[in-house]
Amino acid sequence: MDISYYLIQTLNGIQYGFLLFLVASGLTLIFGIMGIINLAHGSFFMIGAYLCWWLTSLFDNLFLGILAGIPLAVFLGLFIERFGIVYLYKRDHLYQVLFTFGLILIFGEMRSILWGNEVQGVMIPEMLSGAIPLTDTQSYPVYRLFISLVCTALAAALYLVIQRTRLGMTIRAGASNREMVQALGIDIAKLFAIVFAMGAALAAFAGMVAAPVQSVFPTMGDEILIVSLVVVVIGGVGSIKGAFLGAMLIGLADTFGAVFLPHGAGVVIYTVMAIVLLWRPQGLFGRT
Amino acid sequence: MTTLISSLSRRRLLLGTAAGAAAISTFTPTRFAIGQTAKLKVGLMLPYSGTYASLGNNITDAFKLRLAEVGGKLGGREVEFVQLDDESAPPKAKDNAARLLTKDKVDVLVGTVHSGVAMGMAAVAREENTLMVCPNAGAGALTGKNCSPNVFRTSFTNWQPGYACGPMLIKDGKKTVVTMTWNYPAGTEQIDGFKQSFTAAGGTVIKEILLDFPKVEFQAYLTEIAALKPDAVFVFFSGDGAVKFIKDYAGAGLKAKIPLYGTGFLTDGVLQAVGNDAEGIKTALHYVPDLDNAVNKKFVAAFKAATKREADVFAVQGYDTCTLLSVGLDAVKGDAKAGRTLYSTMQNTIVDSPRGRFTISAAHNPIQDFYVRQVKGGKDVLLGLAVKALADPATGCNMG
Amino acid sequence: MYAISRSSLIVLILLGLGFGIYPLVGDSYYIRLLTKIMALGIFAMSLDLLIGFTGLISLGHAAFFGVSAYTVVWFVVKMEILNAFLIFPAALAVAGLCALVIGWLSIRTAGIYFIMITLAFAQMLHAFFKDQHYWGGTDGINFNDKPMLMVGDTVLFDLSNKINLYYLTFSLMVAAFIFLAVLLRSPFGRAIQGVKVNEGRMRAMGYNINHLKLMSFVIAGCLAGAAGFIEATRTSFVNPEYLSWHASGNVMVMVILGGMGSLYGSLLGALALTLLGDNISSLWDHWLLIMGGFVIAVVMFMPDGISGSIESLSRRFRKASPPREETGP
Amino acid sequence: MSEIILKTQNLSRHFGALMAVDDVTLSFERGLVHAVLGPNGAGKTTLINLLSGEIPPSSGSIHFKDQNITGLPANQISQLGIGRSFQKTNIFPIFTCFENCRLAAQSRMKGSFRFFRSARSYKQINALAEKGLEMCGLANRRDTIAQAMSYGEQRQLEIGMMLSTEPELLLLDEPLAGMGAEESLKVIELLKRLAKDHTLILIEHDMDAVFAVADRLAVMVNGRLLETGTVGEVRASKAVQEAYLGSDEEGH
Repeated sequence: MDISYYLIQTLNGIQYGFLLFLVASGLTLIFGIMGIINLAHGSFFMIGAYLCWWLTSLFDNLFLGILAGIPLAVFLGLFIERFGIVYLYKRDHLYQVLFTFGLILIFGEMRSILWGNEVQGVMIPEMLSGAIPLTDTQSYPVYRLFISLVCTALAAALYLVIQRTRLGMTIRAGASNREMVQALGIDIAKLFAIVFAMGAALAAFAGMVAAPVQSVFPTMGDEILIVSLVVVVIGGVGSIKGAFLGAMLIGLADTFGAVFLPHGAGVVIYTVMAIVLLWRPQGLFGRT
Repeated sequence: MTTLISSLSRRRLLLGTAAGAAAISTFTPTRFAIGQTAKLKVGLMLPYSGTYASLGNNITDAFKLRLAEVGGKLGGREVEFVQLDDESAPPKAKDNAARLLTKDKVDVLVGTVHSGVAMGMAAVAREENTLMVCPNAGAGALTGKNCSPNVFRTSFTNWQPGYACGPMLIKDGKKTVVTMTWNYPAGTEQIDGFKQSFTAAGGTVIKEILLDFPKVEFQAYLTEIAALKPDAVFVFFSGDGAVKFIKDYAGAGLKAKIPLYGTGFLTDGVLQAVGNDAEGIKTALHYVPDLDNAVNKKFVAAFKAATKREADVFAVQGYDTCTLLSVGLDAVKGDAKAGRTLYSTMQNTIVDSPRGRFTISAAHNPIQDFYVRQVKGGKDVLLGLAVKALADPATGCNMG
Repeated sequence: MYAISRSSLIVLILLGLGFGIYPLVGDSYYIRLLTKIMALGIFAMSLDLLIGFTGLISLGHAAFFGVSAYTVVWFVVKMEILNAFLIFPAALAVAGLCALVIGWLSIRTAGIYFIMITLAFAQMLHAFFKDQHYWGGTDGINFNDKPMLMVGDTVLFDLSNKINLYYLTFSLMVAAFIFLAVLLRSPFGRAIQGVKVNEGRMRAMGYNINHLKLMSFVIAGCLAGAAGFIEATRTSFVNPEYLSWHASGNVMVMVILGGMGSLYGSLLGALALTLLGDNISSLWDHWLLIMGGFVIAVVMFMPDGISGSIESLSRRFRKASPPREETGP
Repeated sequence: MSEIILKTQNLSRHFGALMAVDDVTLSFERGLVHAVLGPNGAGKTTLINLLSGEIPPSSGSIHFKDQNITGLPANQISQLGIGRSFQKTNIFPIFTCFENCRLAAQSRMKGSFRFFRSARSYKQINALAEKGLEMCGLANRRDTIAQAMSYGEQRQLEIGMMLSTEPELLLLDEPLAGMGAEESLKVIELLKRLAKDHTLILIEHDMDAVFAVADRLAVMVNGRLLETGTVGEVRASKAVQEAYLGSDEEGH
C-alpha cells in the first residue's frame, strides 16, 4: 500500500463527501430555517437519480438529462411545499415525522408505478468515461473527478449566495434565529418555498450526478437520508459550514472504514457521530 | 352436476387404490374428493419486483412451459397458480409463506430466488408439512443443516458453483486471488466453496472483500484491488450488480491487467448490457446455453418461442422444478399430502434436464455436472467440464 | 393525566374478549396474524409511554425490539438453550441495557435532535447486525426450535404450539397494559406526564428531568423487548430489518393512528394497521401508496387517532353530564 | 443582626454582548421580604433565573445559607428549599388544581422512582398539596382543570404549587402581573401571610404593593445594582429617584 493508494482512497472519500453535502445542506437549512424535520429529503435524491436515468435514456445524453431534470426537481419541491409541508409549520415534530414518513411511502410507490422497481444503470458519457492512470495498476475514473469538480463549483456557488446576497442574508438570519426573521416582516411564505425547493433540487441534483456511479435503485433514498441525518447531527442543525465539514468527515470515515474495518464498516459513521455528540451535544457548529 | 362428478370420481379413486387407502378415505373423505375434482393449487412465491424480478419471471414462464408440455396437469389434476411477489425481502418471507399455506391453502409451494426468503419459506413449509420445491436459492442450510423430507431443490447449493471454480483458476496458473461479493449468504457461501477447492489445490486468497447487499458502489474496493495486485479476482455478483461490477472493473482499467473470474451468475443474463467489457471472463456453472443435448435444444427453442427471451440457467431450474413435481405427483395421483411415497419417488428420479441428466441427493439437492464457460463474442461459450457429478456435502443434514 | 374513561373501558373489554376467544373459533392463519398483532400492540404501547406520556419522540424504538429478538436467537441458536424462563428475562435485560446506553446519550438533547439521534443509534445497531456474519447478515437467521417454558427438563408450556404462543402473547399484552396503567397512576407515572406537559416547571419544582426521562426510556425499551421476544418466537426468525427505521416509523404510525396517550389506542392502531396491510396488500401491488396517503390523512384529519374519536363521540352521547371544567362560578 | 440566608458575590450573566446582570453583590436576610425593583430590561428576571438555577451565571457566586450553589441545576436548588414562581403563568394547564399542587408536593418524596402504588394514596403528599391549595386560596377550586380558571386564579395556583414544595425561601417573579385590583389585594394579603414564616424575594412593578409588603429594597438599572436598603432609605435615594422612581411617578 503506497502513497498513491491512500491518495486515491482520500479522493474517493471526498467525492462521496461532496454528494453527502449536497443532500445534507438542504436538510440542515430546512431544519434550521423552517423548523421542519423532513424525512422525505432522501426521496428527492432517489427521484433525482431515476429522473436522470429516465431523461438520459430519453435524450440519449446525460447532460441534457440532468439539465431537464433540475427544473422538474425544483417544481416538485415547490409543489410538495405548497400542498404538503405548508400544513406542518405549526405542527409538532411528531406529526412532521409521520407526514414525511407517509410522503416517503408515496414517493416510493409513485416511483414503482412510473419507473418500476428494477435497478437501472446510467451510462457515463463517452467524453468522461476514461480513467487517468496513476501507477501501473492504479487509475482514477474521469467521471468521479467530474463529480467532485461540479460539486465544488456548486458548494462555492452556495457559499456565495449565502454570504453575499440578500436572500443569503435572510437565510442566515433565519437559520440562527427563526423568530427574528418572522418579526422582521420578511415574506416568510416565499422564503420557505425557496429554501425547500432549493433543498429538494440540491438533493435531486446529487442523485443525478451519482446515478452513473451508484446505479439507480429503489432504496437509495433511504440510505442517503440516514447518512445525511448523521451529517446534520454532527455539523449542527442549521449550519451550512457544519454540514460541509460533517459531510467530508463522514465521507472519509465511510470510505476508510469500508477498507480497514470490513466487518464493522456500517458502524463507523455512527461511532464518529457518538463521539462528536459526547464532546458537543449540539454538533460542531450548532447553537447551544 | 357437480355432485355427480364428485361422487363418480371418488368411486374411481376408491377403485384404483389399495384397501388401506380406502380405509383412510373414509376418515378423510373431503381430501380425496377434492383431490380429484379440485384443482391442484401451486403457490409460486417468487420475486416479481426488484433486482431479481427477471429471474422470477424466467422461472415462472419456464415452469408453465413445462406444464404445458406434460399436458397442463400435475398428477392428473388441473393446476391453479397462486402467485405472490416475495420482493426478495427476508423479513416478509415467513408471513408470506404462511399466507400461501394457511390462507390460500396451496398444495405445493414453489420458491424462490433469494436464499434468505427461501429459508423462511422452508421453515413454514415444514411446520405446515407441505411439499416445497426451490427453483433457485442456493442457501446451503436448505438441504444441509435445516434439510427436511418435504423440501426439494432443483438448482444448486451456493457451495457447488463456488467449489467448481477452484480447479479452473489453478489450471490457468492463478495462485493469488482477491475475492469479492455481497455480504449475504449467497455470496459468502459461494466464496467459501471456492476457497475450499482453491486453497486445497495450493492457491492463496490474499483478501476477501464484502460489501452490503445490494450496494454497487465498488470504487473504494477497486482501488484496493489495484493496490494488492493479485493474479486474479474472483467474485460472485449477479443481475444488475454484475453489470455494474463488470463495467466498473473495466472502467478502473483493471480488465487488461488482472483477469476476472466468477461463478456463472456473473455473466448469466447480463452480457447484452455489459457489451465488450465482459469479453474473456471465465466462469463455471451447471448450465451453458449452447450445451449439446436434445433436451436443451428443444427447451431453448421452445422458451424463445414462448417468451421472446433467451433461455438461461434460471429458466432451466424453473423447467426442472415442474418436471420433478410432475414425476412425483403422477406417482401419487395428485395427492400432494402423500408424504413418504411422494418424497421417495421425487428423490429417486433421474431428471432429464436441459443441463444434462442429474440425480437428487439424499438431502434433496441435485448431483450435477459443472461446466467451464468463457465469454466470447458476447456469448457464454462452453470450454469443457469443470467437475463431474458434483454433490454438496450437505453438512449437518439429518432427515430424522 | 391518565385515567381510563368509561368508553375506553368498553373498548378494552371488547378487545380483551375478542382476543381471548378468537382461537376457539378462528383458523390458523388468523391465529398467527393476531399473535403478531398483539406483539405489535405491546410494542406500540411501549412507544406510547414515550411519545404519548413522556413527550419523547423516539424514532429508533425498533432497536430494542430487535436486540431482544437477536437475544432470543443467541440463546436458541448459539447456546442451544430453550428455557424461556431464562431467555425472556435476558431478552428484556438486553433491551433495557441498550435503552439505558442510548437513552443516556440521547436525552441530553431535545426536539429535532432527539428524533435524529435515536434514529441514528437504531441504525447503528441495524448496521451492526447487518455487517456481522455471526448474526446472519442481511438474511438474518432462521431457527427451528422455539423457546419453551420449562422447569428443569419438564416442559410446562411449549411455545411451538400456536395456541400456546397465542395465549402467552395475550397474557403478556394484558400484563403490559395493566403494568402501564398502574405505572401511570404511580408517582413516577404522574411525574413523567408532568414532564410531557411542562418540562421547565417540573425542573423548577425540583424534579430531575433527565432521570425521569431515562427511566421512562428504559421501561419502554424493556417492553419493546418483550414484544421482540414474542415476534422472534412466533416467526423463529430474526433479521436486521427488525431494527430498521421503517419498523420504528411503522410502530409510530400505529400509536398515532390509535391515538397517543391512551394505551388502548396503541392496541387498536396495531390491529387496524396490520389488518389493513394484510387485506389491501393482496389487492394491489402498490398498496403502500394507499398506506402513505392514509398516514398523511391521519396526520391532517385525525391527529387524536381512533381512541380520540371514540372519546369525543362518547362525550357527544353523554351531553347530559357536562364536563367538569365547565362547572363552578 | 439577623442571619443572611442568601447572598450573591459579583454575580454576572451576559448573553452575547448584552450584560443582563452585571457584577451584582447582594445579601438577603432570613425572615424578611425583599423586593427587587427596576425598569423593564434591568435584569430582574435574569437575576431570579440565576438564583433559582434556571440559567448558570457567567461569573460570580451564589451562596444559600453556608452552601455554594453557583451553577447547580434548578432541580437541586429547588430541593434545597428555594421555591420560585414565574412571571408568565407556568402551570400544567390540563391537570386539576389539586394535581398541579400534588405534583409539586410529590417532588419532595424521597426516591423519585415509585412505580406501583397509586400516586393518590400517599397521605403526606396529599396533605402538602391540600395545604398549598389552602394557602393560595384555591381550596374551593380543588378539582377544576387549571386552564378553565381565570387568569388571576392561575396566578394564585402558580404560588400554591410553589408552596406545596415547602420552601424556606420564595422567589416570586411579578406575582401581581396582569391582575385586577381585587385579585391583587388577595395576593398581597397572601404575601403578608407568607412573610410570617418565609423569606421572600420578589420582583414587582406595582409600587404600592411593594411598599405595602417589602422590608428591604434593591434597585437595578441596566443589569447593575443601583441602591439597596430599607424602603425609607431607597425612597430617599437621589440616584434612585432620578433613575427610576422619579421617572416612574412622572409617567403616572
